[in-house]
Parts: sequence; structure tokens; C-alpha cells
Amino acid sequence: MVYTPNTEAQRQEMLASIGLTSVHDLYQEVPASLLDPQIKLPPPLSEPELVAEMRRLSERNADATHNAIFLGAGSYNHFSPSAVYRIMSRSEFYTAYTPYQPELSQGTLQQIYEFQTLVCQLTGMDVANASMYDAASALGEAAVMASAITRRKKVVISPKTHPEHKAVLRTYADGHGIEVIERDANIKESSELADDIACVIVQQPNFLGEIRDLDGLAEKVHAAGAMLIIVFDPISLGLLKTPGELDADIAIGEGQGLGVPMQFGGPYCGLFATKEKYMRQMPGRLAGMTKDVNGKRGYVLTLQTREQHIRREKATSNICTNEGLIALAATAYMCLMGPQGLKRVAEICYQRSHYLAKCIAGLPGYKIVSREPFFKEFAVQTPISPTELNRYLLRQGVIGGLDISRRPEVEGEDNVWLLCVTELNTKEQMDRLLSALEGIGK
Amino acid sequence: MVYTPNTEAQRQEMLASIGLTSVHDLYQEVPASLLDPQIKLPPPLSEPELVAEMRRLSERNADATHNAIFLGAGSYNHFSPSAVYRIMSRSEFYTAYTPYQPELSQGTLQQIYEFQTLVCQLTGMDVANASMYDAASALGEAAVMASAITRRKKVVISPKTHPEHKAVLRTYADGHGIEVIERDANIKESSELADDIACVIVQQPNFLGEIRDLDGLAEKVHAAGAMLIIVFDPISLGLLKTPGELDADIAIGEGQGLGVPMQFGGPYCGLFATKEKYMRQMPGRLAGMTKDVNGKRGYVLTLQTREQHIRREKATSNICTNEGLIALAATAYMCLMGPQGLKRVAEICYQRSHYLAKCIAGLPGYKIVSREPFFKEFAVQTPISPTELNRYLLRQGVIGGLDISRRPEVEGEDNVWLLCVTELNTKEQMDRLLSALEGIGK
Amino acid sequence: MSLEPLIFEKGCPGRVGFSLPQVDMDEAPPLDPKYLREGLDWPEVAENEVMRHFVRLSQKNYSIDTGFYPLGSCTMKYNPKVHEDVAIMPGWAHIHPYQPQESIQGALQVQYELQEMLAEISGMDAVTLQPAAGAQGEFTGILMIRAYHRSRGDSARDVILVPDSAHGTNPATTAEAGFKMISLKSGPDGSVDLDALASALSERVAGMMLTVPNTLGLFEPNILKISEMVHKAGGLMYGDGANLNALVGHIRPGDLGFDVMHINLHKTFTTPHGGGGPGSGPVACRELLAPFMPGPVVAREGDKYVLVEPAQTIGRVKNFWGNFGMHVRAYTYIRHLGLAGLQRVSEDAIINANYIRANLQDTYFLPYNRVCMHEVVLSARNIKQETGIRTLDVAKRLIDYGMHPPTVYFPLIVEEALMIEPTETESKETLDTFISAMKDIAREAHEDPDMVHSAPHTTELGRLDEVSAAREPNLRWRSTQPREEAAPVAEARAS
Amino acid sequence: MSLEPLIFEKGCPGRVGFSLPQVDMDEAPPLDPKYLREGLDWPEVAENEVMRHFVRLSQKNYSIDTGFYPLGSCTMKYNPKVHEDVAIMPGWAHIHPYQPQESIQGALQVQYELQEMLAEISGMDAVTLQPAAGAQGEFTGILMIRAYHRSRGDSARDVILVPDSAHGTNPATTAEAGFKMISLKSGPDGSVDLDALASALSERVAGMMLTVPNTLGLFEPNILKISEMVHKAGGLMYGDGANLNALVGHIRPGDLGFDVMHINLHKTFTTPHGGGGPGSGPVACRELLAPFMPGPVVAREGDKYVLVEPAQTIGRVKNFWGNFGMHVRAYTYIRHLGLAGLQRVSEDAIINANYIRANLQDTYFLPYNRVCMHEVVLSARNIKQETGIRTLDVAKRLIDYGMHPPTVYFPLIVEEALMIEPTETESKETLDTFISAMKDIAREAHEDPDMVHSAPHTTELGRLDEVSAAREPNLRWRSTQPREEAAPVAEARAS
Ligand SMILES: Cc1ncc(COP(=O)(O)O)c(C=O)c1O
Ligand SMILES: Cc1ncc(COP(=O)(O)O)c(C=O)c1O
Repeated sequence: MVYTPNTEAQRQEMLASIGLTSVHDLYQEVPASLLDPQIKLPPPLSEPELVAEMRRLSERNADATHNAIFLGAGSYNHFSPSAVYRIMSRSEFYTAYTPYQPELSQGTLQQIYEFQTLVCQLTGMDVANASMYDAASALGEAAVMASAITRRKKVVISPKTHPEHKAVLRTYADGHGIEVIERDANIKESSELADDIACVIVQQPNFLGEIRDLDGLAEKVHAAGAMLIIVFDPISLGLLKTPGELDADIAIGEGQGLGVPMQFGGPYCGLFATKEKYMRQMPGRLAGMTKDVNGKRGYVLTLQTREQHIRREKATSNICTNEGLIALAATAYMCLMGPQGLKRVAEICYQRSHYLAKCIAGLPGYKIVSREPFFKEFAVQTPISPTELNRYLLRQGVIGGLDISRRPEVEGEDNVWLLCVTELNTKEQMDRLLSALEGIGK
Repeated sequence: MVYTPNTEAQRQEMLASIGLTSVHDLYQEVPASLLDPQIKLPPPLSEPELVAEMRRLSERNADATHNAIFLGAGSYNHFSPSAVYRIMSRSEFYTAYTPYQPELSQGTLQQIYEFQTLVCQLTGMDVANASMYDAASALGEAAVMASAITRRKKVVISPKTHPEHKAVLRTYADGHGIEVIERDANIKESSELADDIACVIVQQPNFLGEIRDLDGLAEKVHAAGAMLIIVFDPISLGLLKTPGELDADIAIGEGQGLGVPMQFGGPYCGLFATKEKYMRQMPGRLAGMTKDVNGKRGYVLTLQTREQHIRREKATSNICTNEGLIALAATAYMCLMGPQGLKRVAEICYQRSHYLAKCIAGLPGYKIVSREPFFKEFAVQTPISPTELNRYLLRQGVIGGLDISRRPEVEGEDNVWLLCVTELNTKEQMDRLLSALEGIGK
Repeated sequence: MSLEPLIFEKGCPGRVGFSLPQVDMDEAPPLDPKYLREGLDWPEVAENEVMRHFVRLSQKNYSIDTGFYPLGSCTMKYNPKVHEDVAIMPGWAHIHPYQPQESIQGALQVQYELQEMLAEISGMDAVTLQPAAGAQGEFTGILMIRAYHRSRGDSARDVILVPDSAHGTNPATTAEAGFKMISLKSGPDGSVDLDALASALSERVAGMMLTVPNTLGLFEPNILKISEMVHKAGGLMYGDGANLNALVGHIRPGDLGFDVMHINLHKTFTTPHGGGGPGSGPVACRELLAPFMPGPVVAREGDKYVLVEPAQTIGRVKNFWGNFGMHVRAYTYIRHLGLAGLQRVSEDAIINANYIRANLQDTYFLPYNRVCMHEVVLSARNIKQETGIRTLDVAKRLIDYGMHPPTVYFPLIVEEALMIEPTETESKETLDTFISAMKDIAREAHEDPDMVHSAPHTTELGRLDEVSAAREPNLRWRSTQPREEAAPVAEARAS
Repeated sequence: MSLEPLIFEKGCPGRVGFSLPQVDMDEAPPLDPKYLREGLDWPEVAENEVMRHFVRLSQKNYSIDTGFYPLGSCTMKYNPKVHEDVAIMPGWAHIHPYQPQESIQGALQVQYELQEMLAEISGMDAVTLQPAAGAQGEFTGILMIRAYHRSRGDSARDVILVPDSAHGTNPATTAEAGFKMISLKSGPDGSVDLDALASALSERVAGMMLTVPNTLGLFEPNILKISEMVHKAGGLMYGDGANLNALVGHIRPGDLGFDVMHINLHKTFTTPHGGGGPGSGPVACRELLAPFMPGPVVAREGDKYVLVEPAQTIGRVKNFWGNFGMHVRAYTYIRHLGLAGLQRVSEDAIINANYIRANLQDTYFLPYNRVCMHEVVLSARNIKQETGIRTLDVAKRLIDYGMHPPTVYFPLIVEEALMIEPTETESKETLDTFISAMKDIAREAHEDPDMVHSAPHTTELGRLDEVSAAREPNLRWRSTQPREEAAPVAEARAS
């Protein structure tokens, strides 16, 4: 028993000290009928057997280090410097709990404070929290927050938002009896918005990778008494106007792109930032700077009266465990990249995706569906089913794009393929993809 | 420039502070003809490109996590618990220098002290040093030490010692004008040893994996005024009599088996232990326990007057950098295994190798050459050239044994194959090997 | 150790810490400036500086890998290192959730088998791995209960019962899911008061949230009766599985009458807490609730694994398929230990907690004198009465003894609570050290209360001013803020 | 931070920290007891305890990843994290040196190309990667020189010349290789004294070992003349390449007249020092010495890489093919930086050293007032004269400022030497902090010498008693030794 240190002799000694004679006595309050039912689990493996087995299983998956991947849609194969993992795998970070005892947690607390600041700088917002589960649930919480602030029970969301974001939003809204309305964010007049709308939600770039002109949107939304929520891709903010510059009230992002591996969809990290005036309505944990008894700078968790462990059923959210370690990875990534690095990544994504789009557009039967300008993703009309394409590509070591045929986000169009290009997609990979596509044509 | 932090502006500022105007001025003492010759190096790669390139190259190798390996002969595919790497990859350990400032190096110093103790416990010797480069060079240094102590210039080594150990011994001996004589350690009378022999060297188990009866050997060697040096496999000491119990004067081992990956032959770690009375003649670094000014327990490097940085040409050895981090890995491994774990590993090796030997012996044309008892390696007479066998096996995902045909260690015999079985060789792997061998027969 | 400046106080304009390809294939028209942001004021630091910064910060943390961490309700057990090695295998770390299913059969197999194993362990019929943490599992489970009632046209049920000993996420969840909460006062033995329960039950009750063992670390002896009463009233039983470490392998929540529960993989199944997350909160349920689970879940068709959507799903609570990285670790753990190993886990967790109880109950007030399960709740009430020293002081003083304090002031129903969960991965020697420290502190409270009241004395920082932190929140750095006087050098200098 | 007990003071008989298969396939006859050992008294500890022990120990170390480490002659530069990720790829970490060559082409390619790259960088013709560290490289090179002379029947050459400023490994190597050493007194400017050299040269001289830049951090302006003189006398030039960081990319030792040299991959090419190793000390040489290299080396045949044995090899100095793990890291580094990057390395290393020189030479005595290369040697001689405070005190006091001291009392020819090598990976801000600390200490030496003399004041332990450590060496734990009173708890308690 490698993780239970006490020997049989010690267990006996301890039982004696407790005043019991056998392990069975520990269960004296448990009705006997409930004890020790049959539980079927696989037999135990020793560590070397375990590692071999897990490696074998893992290699049944086609991974992005051995295949060229052109899938995006909310999970991105961005580059993560080696230093990121080295930092997040520090024992003192990853085996600590939530920093409830500040004297023993200054490392995590200062890092959260830095994370909050970096997210504010990235988004142009005033305050950010220590992370939410992911972008989708953060969006759900943001809508709930907007509803609480405006005391309105309807939210508007642009149809070209990530379908899973919309689905999760609906679940959260449903809990609070909020109605979700899909309509294009292309709002010309504030009067187009009914006066019971709590917020308008747009994703930038949208699900099809398109960058929209959001100038002036906030003004109209605010004029209707509603709040503006922008869902952003943090990498795109190496180039694009920030939610802050667009006067968004809440900014929501998926932090995964910031140095976190795709790992089949999680754990990721919801970025959540807002304006100072809404600070006390925010969900989630917050670290603040303060002083210790001797006047030295230090950090604590603060504004905890918003949270479940203090406020219980009146809390702004029920969130407890968040995505601390992922936020740490993102913190390290943001520091390593700096402003120039993020810009470089964004520019490479922009240029390489356009290069690939141009090449694909040149193939017979293919047509780019996303409107210019797009950022790193674009939808393509394909001559045959994208799912079939993907099946073929997989055999060439290419993980193709997402089949979004007939989805509402493309208004039911058939044969639409959503491709993504990041700084990790090399020219050689694109050539492989292109020549495979040409091969299919023949 | 990711690792040179100073910006161009800072460089200029610093040059000005130095009183120079350009980088070129820094080379004012260097004859101009020597500056900036043409140097051809591959173009730089960015980190993501670099990782991809190194992965690509690495996958041109057939590795032991994707192949069954039956190679041993001084480098062993033993199991290393995950905790070992997590410990050795702690920044504070692997990015520190030799612990010259004890106030800033208590971590490494205490660990060396523990390593020395664990090696003593393992070998039954009195004192051990902080590591040598590897077993072979440690053996070379041991012979030199024996020669210095006995003031004799001949050493005897058993022919069935690892051939590379013998080769390295010869190089070190040559430096000191010591003559190396190969003869069997099967010494019946001390009179068989000339009176100018400094030491007798035996490897246990020997190169063919055979465990020899060494009881009484030390007595005869000592009677001839010589020293006994035993080269051991640390894993075998989970079962076998220790060099200390055999009254060896110096014990030399290859530490690689103690949780260190094979990594194509290095870095490994030479284990070096001796009797208390020879302590001051030892080569290599030593940590000792002492007290600080306030009487608190602490550790320092000690007996440094043996070493090159103090004693220069009179030092016991020229070694400076040793294999500190590998010794740390071994320390962690020994702690994790404990006495029961090491014994278990040794028993599995013993049992599984005998299982395989029995199966191979049952194949037509194969014969076990190593004499019983052997430990984890054994030599096999094969019907066709082992090199050809290996070529065939490789295609079945099996890395076969070492072709030792016609080597002096097997007295020039043809078609001899040295196989090794460790706790990582599963039954499935052996079956794969056996059925491949059967396949060849057909 | 010295104060570490903020990363914003380091670096130099123009410095670079990244190594990236050049911008290439760059023929696309530049983006219209109207889309472009103003400058980004992130720090500009080298990799060396970033590493040092975080290594130094990390050393300011206490963690499981530095010592004993008996935080009640949090199950701070040792996180096996092999899990981390497994989790970074490229076949787990670098796969995309939307890959063609034939290219991710290994991942789906792990998820499928983990669903099955958790169902076995919990005694339930179906499992979804989607929720990101315990609280999201609660949210999921309560929405499933709501959907169940609605599906039967039973939509008047708008109340969830929650004992007053419950964790804060339970009441918060009821609100998040649109329910009214009725709080049930606990009985004198810390258990559910059956009379109080009876009078709270009505046809408005959708269900009850219950933690077993409860947050006092006590088994609910009337659990079968409670389930029966709730069921009879038409309600369903939600199990908060945060304390599964007390039961695993020996007792199945499904057998206790629960209809749905969450499981904190980051507690019982030892996925690391990460300084606040990620967690993973799979929800297990009985057949009657299975159609309402968030989708997709993994099913097996012949020798293939496929993602399927439950028929009457409540929808999604999270993107993709849950915190897969945590699923891999939990799966690895279960495969490592097997049933016997898991049984040993709960046994030793219980022995350890009772050992602390037995050895401290004469020093600290024990509000409920029963055999406890995996944790024990003590109280510094007696010490406070005698010396004025409170639980907070005891906790802070424990830091000076090199240990992390227990959970304090929770559960709310215990005055001056000290909630101690040692977990099974701690040795008797460690517990003995803890026990003797706790006794020392009790003595110190009498002999030198000022010293205890001003603890900790051995940390870099003393107690922090939380009041002004909340009153005038400083939640982010601005370059106009005063820099800290105490640069590392000054700090390290002897006075 | 508190004292950490020895691992031998932890654990419990019968406790297990491993997870291994059972002994199986166990039909072999048990080993005859005469072969078997008595019990093994290793500690019996759980994985949890081992992790905590080493995490806590690690925190007691200073390292590059915690701060500035200007150890002269050691080139403590930042160790890039990507190297570690590359080195653990299974295709490097888990391959056996004796695998069939067709199964290790990737490894052989890396070694071949590293040989080529090091030959380019050093301006030499051939390279062996076998030596395990610098000192073993020296041993190898000197043996090659000896073999060269012997091969020409020139066996009377039994002397190696070594300047008195040389590193200790140089004289030790001459002895290890069976030579007599003649020590050359340095000239007044720290360079080789040509007259001294001339008079030492004879037909007994096999060669000269020279470090460029020398251990004073100074370039040898007469290097071409020196090489010529030695060559003319029939000797060969051995280059100690420990200071290659000053030259890399701009100056090739081969062009300076060296015939053979070693290269410390753990210095210039930033393979981590590991708290004392592993290193790697490839030897590069001119054509005339290539046949004598230890074998095998890697050659290219068409598109295949093969191991070949040099014709007149001196034999092996080490098992297998050298410290391959370090080769992979160094190769990765060179491929990352390219020539321009390496040039920047040496430039910035030199700028940084001169910046320190220029800013401290008014405070500390500068024995040789010349533009230095990658390191500068100062002396506390002036301070000692004025205050009695010695270099050792300055070094210890620097610890209180949060920095690792420079190398002290080396080179031996400088009284009270402080040998400072900042390396190129340190920022100007860090150097400024160091400079100001050094100035502060000089001031403190005058104002409060006792305080400086009793430094460090901020570490867990004060100065250690090295004298009794050497007089009565305690080199290993025995269970009969007294246990340390100061258990962590007691230690952490406030007084
Ligand atoms: C009893 C109990 N319930 C619920 C939770 C919430 O779990 P999570 O933090 O995973 O959201 C916790 C966490 O501490 C808990 O202890
Ligand atoms: C100048 C010089 N020569 C030789 C060496 C020896 O190198 P190694 O420690 O790699 O054996 C060193 C190491 O510090 C050195 O500085």
C-alpha cells in the first residue's frame, strides 16, 4: 500500500488508542445491511504495469504532436513554452488548496493578483476574478449577473456564438428563469432592443472566426438599459480591440489558448472581467493586495461576502473550486509572451489562416464561407461531406476541421467545414492537408 | 533573444558605463585576424519548431517504452517510480552548482550525506563518496587508489568483467603506469598472487550474469598484501551478499539501475565505497555532518584536501564535476524502494530471467551458456548469428540481447547472445520474443 | 525568504521572453486599424525572470508536498506523482475534443470505464463526467431533479431541504437552480432531526440535499429512514459526495437511498487541488434520473465507444466533455488501487480521524461524542472560555509548528469549530506530531495567550489586514501604485 | 523553514513506498543461502514522506532558478526549460546504448551533428563526445598528446607546462596522466610570461595546458606567440575550454593555435549543473590528434550514422558513448540559438562582466586593470587592509542580500580573490542590484565589521564548522548517532 503509510501494527495500535478492537468497530453506526456490498472493479495494477497500460490506451488516440491538426472551435492547439509546465508542476502550487490561510499561501495569492491584473490589461477591463470553470459557464454566470444587476429576465445572444456556449448559457439561464433570445448583434438602433433585455452577448471573433465591427454597439445596448457582454479569444487580443475599448460591461474568455494543452476539452479556465462598478456583483474568487500586521505588502482573498461559503443561498454564484492551476499556467504564459509575443502569435494565426484559406479557395469545389476579415478560423464549403473528408485525412496524419454542416450557426447550409490555423500549423502541414484534398478530388 | 535579457538600449547604456562605444571594443586585446571567422551552423529554430524537430529525431529511435527490450550489459531498463523524476526536476536541485557555499546548499549537502549512507548500507561498506562519473571510471580510480595505497603497480582483473570496464581501467592504469593483468578470480591460494599485485578486481554478477562464490577470496587476496575490489550491480544487492560481507576493500557499482533511465548510455553514476581506513585516499567529493555557529546540525563538503581544487597535482584524482543529480535520483529511488522494494525487484529479475532462460533452452538450437546461478542476465548459444536475430526481432518490436560472439569474455565462442530480463519485461514480452525466435526457426 | 516584487515591477521595455517563429506566409491584407487594439501593458520579462519569479512565489506556499494539511472537508491527501506522468502523455494532453471518434477511442474508453467504475463505487446506475467541480455537480444534480419532476408534470415542487450543517455550496446551488431552500436544524447528536424533517416535508419539496457522512464527520444513522420519508413525500435525495473518502469501497451512497450525487474527483480520487482547482465533479444517479443527465455521455457499442445524448437531457453545464485531465488521473488511481486499495483508503481515513479525536477530546471540546468517520470536528470553545484564545488563534499558532491549520468556523453549527480531516495518506507519526502540537497550543493559550493571539511568528508575513482589503479593494496592479519599499535585497539584510 | 530530519530518522518498520508487481514466474530454485546478504537497513518510508523530504530539502538550496549565481569559472547561466522537455522524450531517455544501429539513427545523428557543430565552434577538425566532464576531457586530451608523441617515438617528453593561474583540475590531470608538471608563474599583467615560458620549454615538454581567456577572465594577447613557441619546442597546446563562453561564435580556439581542448557542455552550452553534475566534456582536436581520440565516435556513411573506432585510439575513458543526455541538451541549445544567438551569448557575457568591473573597481581592488572577457576577478585586499574583513566575509554577507557569492580565493595568484562571472542571462537590473550590494558591504565592512564577519544572518544556518567536520569526519548516518533535538516542530516554534 504505497499511499497509506500506516502498517498493520500501527493500525492496531491506533485502534487500541481509540478504544476499539477492530476496523469493523469503526462502522458501528452504519446499519450492517449497508456494509460491504459487492463492488466490481478491475484488479489493481502495480505502478510499472499501470504506466504501460495508460501509455497503451493513450496511444489509441491520434494526438496533435503526431498529426497535423486543423480543429479549433473553442479548443486550440496553441504553443505553450516549456517553462509553463515547469511552473505549474511545482509541488507547492499544484498540491496546495485554495489559499484560505494567507500566511501559508502568499505564492498562490500573489499569482492570482497578477493573473487578475494581466487579464485586466489584456481585456482593457477594470477588474477580473481568479477564474471560472470555462468560458461557457462563465458566460452563464455573466448572464445571471447581468440579470441580477438590471433586474431583467431576458438575454440576447448572437446566433454565431459557439453552440456549446449557447447551450450552457441556456442551462444557467434556465436555473434562474431567464429567457435566452438569439438574434444578430448587428443592432442599428437601441430601440431594436426591448426594454426588458438584461444583456446582449456577442462573441468576437464569432464561431466562424469572423471579426465583426463592434464600434458603437455598447452605446446602443446601454441606451436600452442593457449590458454588453463580449466573449473573446484571448489570443486574438494580441491584435484586436479589447472588450474594454468596446465599452463592454463584462468580458468573458476561454483561457485555454494561453498555454494550456487541449487535453480533450478540459480543464480549461474561464476568464471573467468587468467594470469596477460591478465588482461586488461578480461571481468567483478575488485576491486583493493588503498589508500584514507589520505593514508589509501581502495578499488575501477578499470580498468573500459575495461567495457561497459566507453568503450561502444569497451568494453571487455557487462556485467554490475554480480553475486555479490553469489560471497559473495562463499567468506564466502571459508573462512569457509579453505584449510582443502575444501580438506575434496573433499575427501568425491571422497570416497563416489566410494563407491556407487562399490555397483552399483555389481548389475546385471549395469556397470560403466566413466573411473577411477572419482571425484564425474560417468556414469552408466543401464538395463532399466534411465528416468523410476528415475520415480520409486522418489516414494521412491530418486531423481535419469541424463538420458544422446544417448547424444553425451556418443557417442550415450543408457541407460546411470549420478550419483553424495556429502558429503550430507549419507550411508542411498545410501542404499535407492541401495535397490530400487534391487527392480526394481525383 | 529569449535567454539574453538585455535590450539593445541597455547594452549601449552598459557599454557607455564601461567607457566603450561599441561591442567591438570589447575585443580590443584580441588580434583582429582571430575575430569572427566563418562558422557554419544550422539556422536557428524557434521553440515550437525546435520541439517538433527534436521529437521527430527522437522518434527515429526505437525506444523501450514502445519495444520489448532484452539488452543489459551494464545499462538496464529498470523501473523508476514517477516520484524520482519529480524530485530530480526540482529547480533548486538541478540548477544549483556543487555545494561550495554550505549556507545556501543544505538541501544538496544533506542529500549527499544520505546518498553516502544509503550506499554504505547497500554495500555493507564504511564510507562512500558523492559519486564518480560511472562504474568504469570509478573502477579506474579504484585501481589507482589501490596502487597508491599498496605502492604496487600491477592489478589483476577477472576476464569476465564488463569489457568496457576493462577498457577504461586500462586507460586509467596506463596514465599511472600500472599494468593490468587478466586472470580468473578463482584463486585457491594466496601464493597464486605475485607479491607486486596491488589489487584483485572481480565483477559480481559477472559479465555473463553469473553469481560467483566469493567467500574466502578476500582472505587470500589480503594475505598476498593486495586489496580486493568488487564491482557490483546495486539491484543484485537486494539479494546477494554485499561487498562488505565479502570483506572487499573497495566496492564499485553502476548507479544507473537505481531509477535512472538508460538514455543511450549516460549520464550514469559511479558508486564508490571503501573501508574507513582508506577514507583519506578516496577520490571524489564527500559531505560530512557538522554544526553551525549556533550548534545546529548542518552539512558541509569535507576532507577537501584530497581534491584537485586544494591539492592540485597531489590530489587523489582530478575529478571535479561528478554526477550529483544522478546520485540524487538514486537517493530518491533507494528511499522509495526501501529494503523490501529492492529485494522484490531483485527477486523478480531472478525469477523472470530464469523463466525466460528455461523457455529458450527448450527451443531447438539454443543452449544456455551462463552457469547457474545467474542473476538477471544470461548468455545463450544461438543457432544463427545474434546480430541477425536482433535484426529480425526489431521488426517485431523486440530489441534483442547483445551479440557477444567471439569476445574474450566468452573465450571466442561463436554465436553467443547476452540477454537481460528485468521487472519491466512482462510475460507478454517474453512470449513475443519466444514466438519470434520460433518463427525464425521455421 | 524575502518579499517577491510583482512581475509588473520587473522587466524592461523591449525585453523578450518568448521564442516564436517569425510572421510568415504574410500576404493577407493588414487588418483595418478600426479592429486593432491600443498597446498592451503586460510586463516584458525574460524566461529566466519568469522562472525565478514563480519558483520564489511557489516557495511561499504550503502544500501537501511540504507537509500535513488537515483541512476538513477538503480531503487533502497525497497526490501520486505517477498520475502527473500519465496525464502529460501526448495521447491525453494533446487531443482535441472534436476529433473524429475513431481517433479518440482511448480517451472515450477511459471515460466510459470511469463512468462504470464510479457507478459501481457509488451504487448508482449512470454517471456523467461533465461537471467541472463539486458545486457544478450539485447544480447539475438539482437541475436533473427539477427536470424529473417537470417531466412528470409535477412542477409545483419548488423547495429543496438542506440541513444547517451543509456546506455553503448546497444552499447556493438551490438558489442557482431556482429553488427555495428550507434549512433543517440538526438534532442534538449532529444528525438530521427526523421531526424537523417530517414537518418540512410537503408536496412542494422537490428533494433534499444531504452530505454523508455529514460535515461533522458523522455517519447519518437514520439515513434509510430519511430517504424513505423524503421519497414518500415525492422528493428525491441528492447526495453531496464530498465526503466519499469515508465510504469508498465499503458503503455505497446508492444503497443509502440517494437518487443522485456528485463525486469530487479532486477529493476522494486525489486529483490535485491546484491551489484552488481544477476539480471534477461527476454526477452519478439512479436509472430514473439517467435520461436527464447533461450530455453527451460515453456509451459502448460493440467494441467501439461513442458519445450519446441522454434522451431528456437538461442540456450542457460545461463545454466539451468535462475536465478530462482529471478523469485520466482518477481513472489511473482506481486502476492502481483496485477495490482492496480503495477499502484501505476509507478505513485508514477513518482510523486516522478517530485517533485524533480520541487523543484530543480531553484537550479540546468535542461537540458530538461519537465514533466519527473520515474527519472530526472539535471546538476551541473551552479554551476561549478559559483564556480568550479563539479557534483562529489556535489555527494561526499551528502554523508556527510547521503545519497547515484545519478548516475553521465550519460547520456553522459548531461554535469555534476546528474541522480536522487527516486523510489516509498521513502516518501515525505525523498525527502524533499534530496531536502534541495541539496540546502544546492549548497549554500556551493558558500560559502565554498574547503570544498565541499574535501568531504566526515564524512566517514571512504576520496576520494580514483582511478588513481594509475588503473595504478598499485593491484587486489589480496599476503602474501608478507605489512600489514596495522592501525589495528582496533590503529584506534579506540583517537589521 | 525548519531543520529537516534525515530520511533515516523517518519511517516505520514494514512501511512501503513502492508499487511493484508481485514476484511471479517463480519456478527457479531459490538461491543458495551462501550467496545471500543479511538484512538491508534502508529507511522504510511512504512515497508521501519521500516527496516531502526532498521538496523541503530542495527549498534549502539556492539555485539559478532562485536567483543570481555569479560563480566565477562555473558559468551559471539560465538552463532553458525546453531542454528538459526534449531530454525526457522517450526516444532519447529510453534507448539502450547497445541497440542495433539501425534502431538508433536519431541518437547517432544528434551525436554526429553535435560533433560537427563543436568542431565548427572550436575551429578544430574532430570531436569525441565521450568524456563525462571537463576534468575527464583534460585527462583524455593529455593522454592523446602522450599517445601522439609516443606514436612518433618521442617518448622522452614527460613534462606538461601549466600556468600558476590554472584551475586545479589542470595540475591534477597532468598527474593522472603520468606527467610531471612545471608551473609557470604569470606575468605582471596576469598573462603568460613569455620569458618564463621560454626558459621552461625543452625537449622534455609534451605540451602546455592553457585556459583562454584565463582564469582572471583576461584574454591572452600573446596567444599566437605562445602557441608558436610551444610548437617550435615540439610540444602541443592543450586548451582548457571552461571559458569558451567568452569566445563562442566570435573566436575559435583552433585559430589560437590549440591542438586539442575540452568543452564543458555544462557551462557554455548550459546543460544544468545538477548540484554537482552531470557534466559533459567533449574533446575537440586537430587532424593530427584525431586518430588518438577515445572511441567510438560517430561517422556518417551515406545517409547512415555509424560508430567507428579511431585508428590509434587511447582507448576508452568512460562506458558507452558519453553523457548522451547532456549531448541532447547542448544540441538543442545550438539549434535553438544558431550562430547569431551564440554570438550574442558571448557578447553579453563580456558586457556584463565589464559592467561589473567598471562599477566596482573603485570599491574593490582590481588586480589587473584591463578590459576583461566573460568574468572579472576583484580582490577584497583593500578592504581587508582597512577593516580586517576578508573575501570570505564579503561572500557570506552577500548571502544576506539574497545572492549567491562569487567564487572566492581562486585563482590562487590573486590575494583575497573574488571571481565574478555574471553570464549573459542576467539583466542589467540584476547586475545593478549586485553592484549596489557589493558597495553596501564595503561600507558595512568599515562601519560594522563584526556584523559582516558574522554573516550570514538571514539563513537557516550560520557559518558551519568545517574544521571539526574534517578533523572528525562524520560521513554517514548510523542509527546509534544522537537524533537531532531540533525537530521541525520545535524549530518552528517562536521563542
Ligand atoms: C461538503 C462539500 N460540499 C461541496 C463542496 C464543493 O465542491 P467543489 O469545491 O468541488 O465545488 C465542498 C468543497 O469543499 C465540500 O466540502
Ligand atoms: C577553468 C576550469 N577548468 C576545468 C574545470 C573542470 O571542469 P569539470 O568540473 O567539468 O570537470 C573547471 C570547472 O569548474 C574550470 O572552471
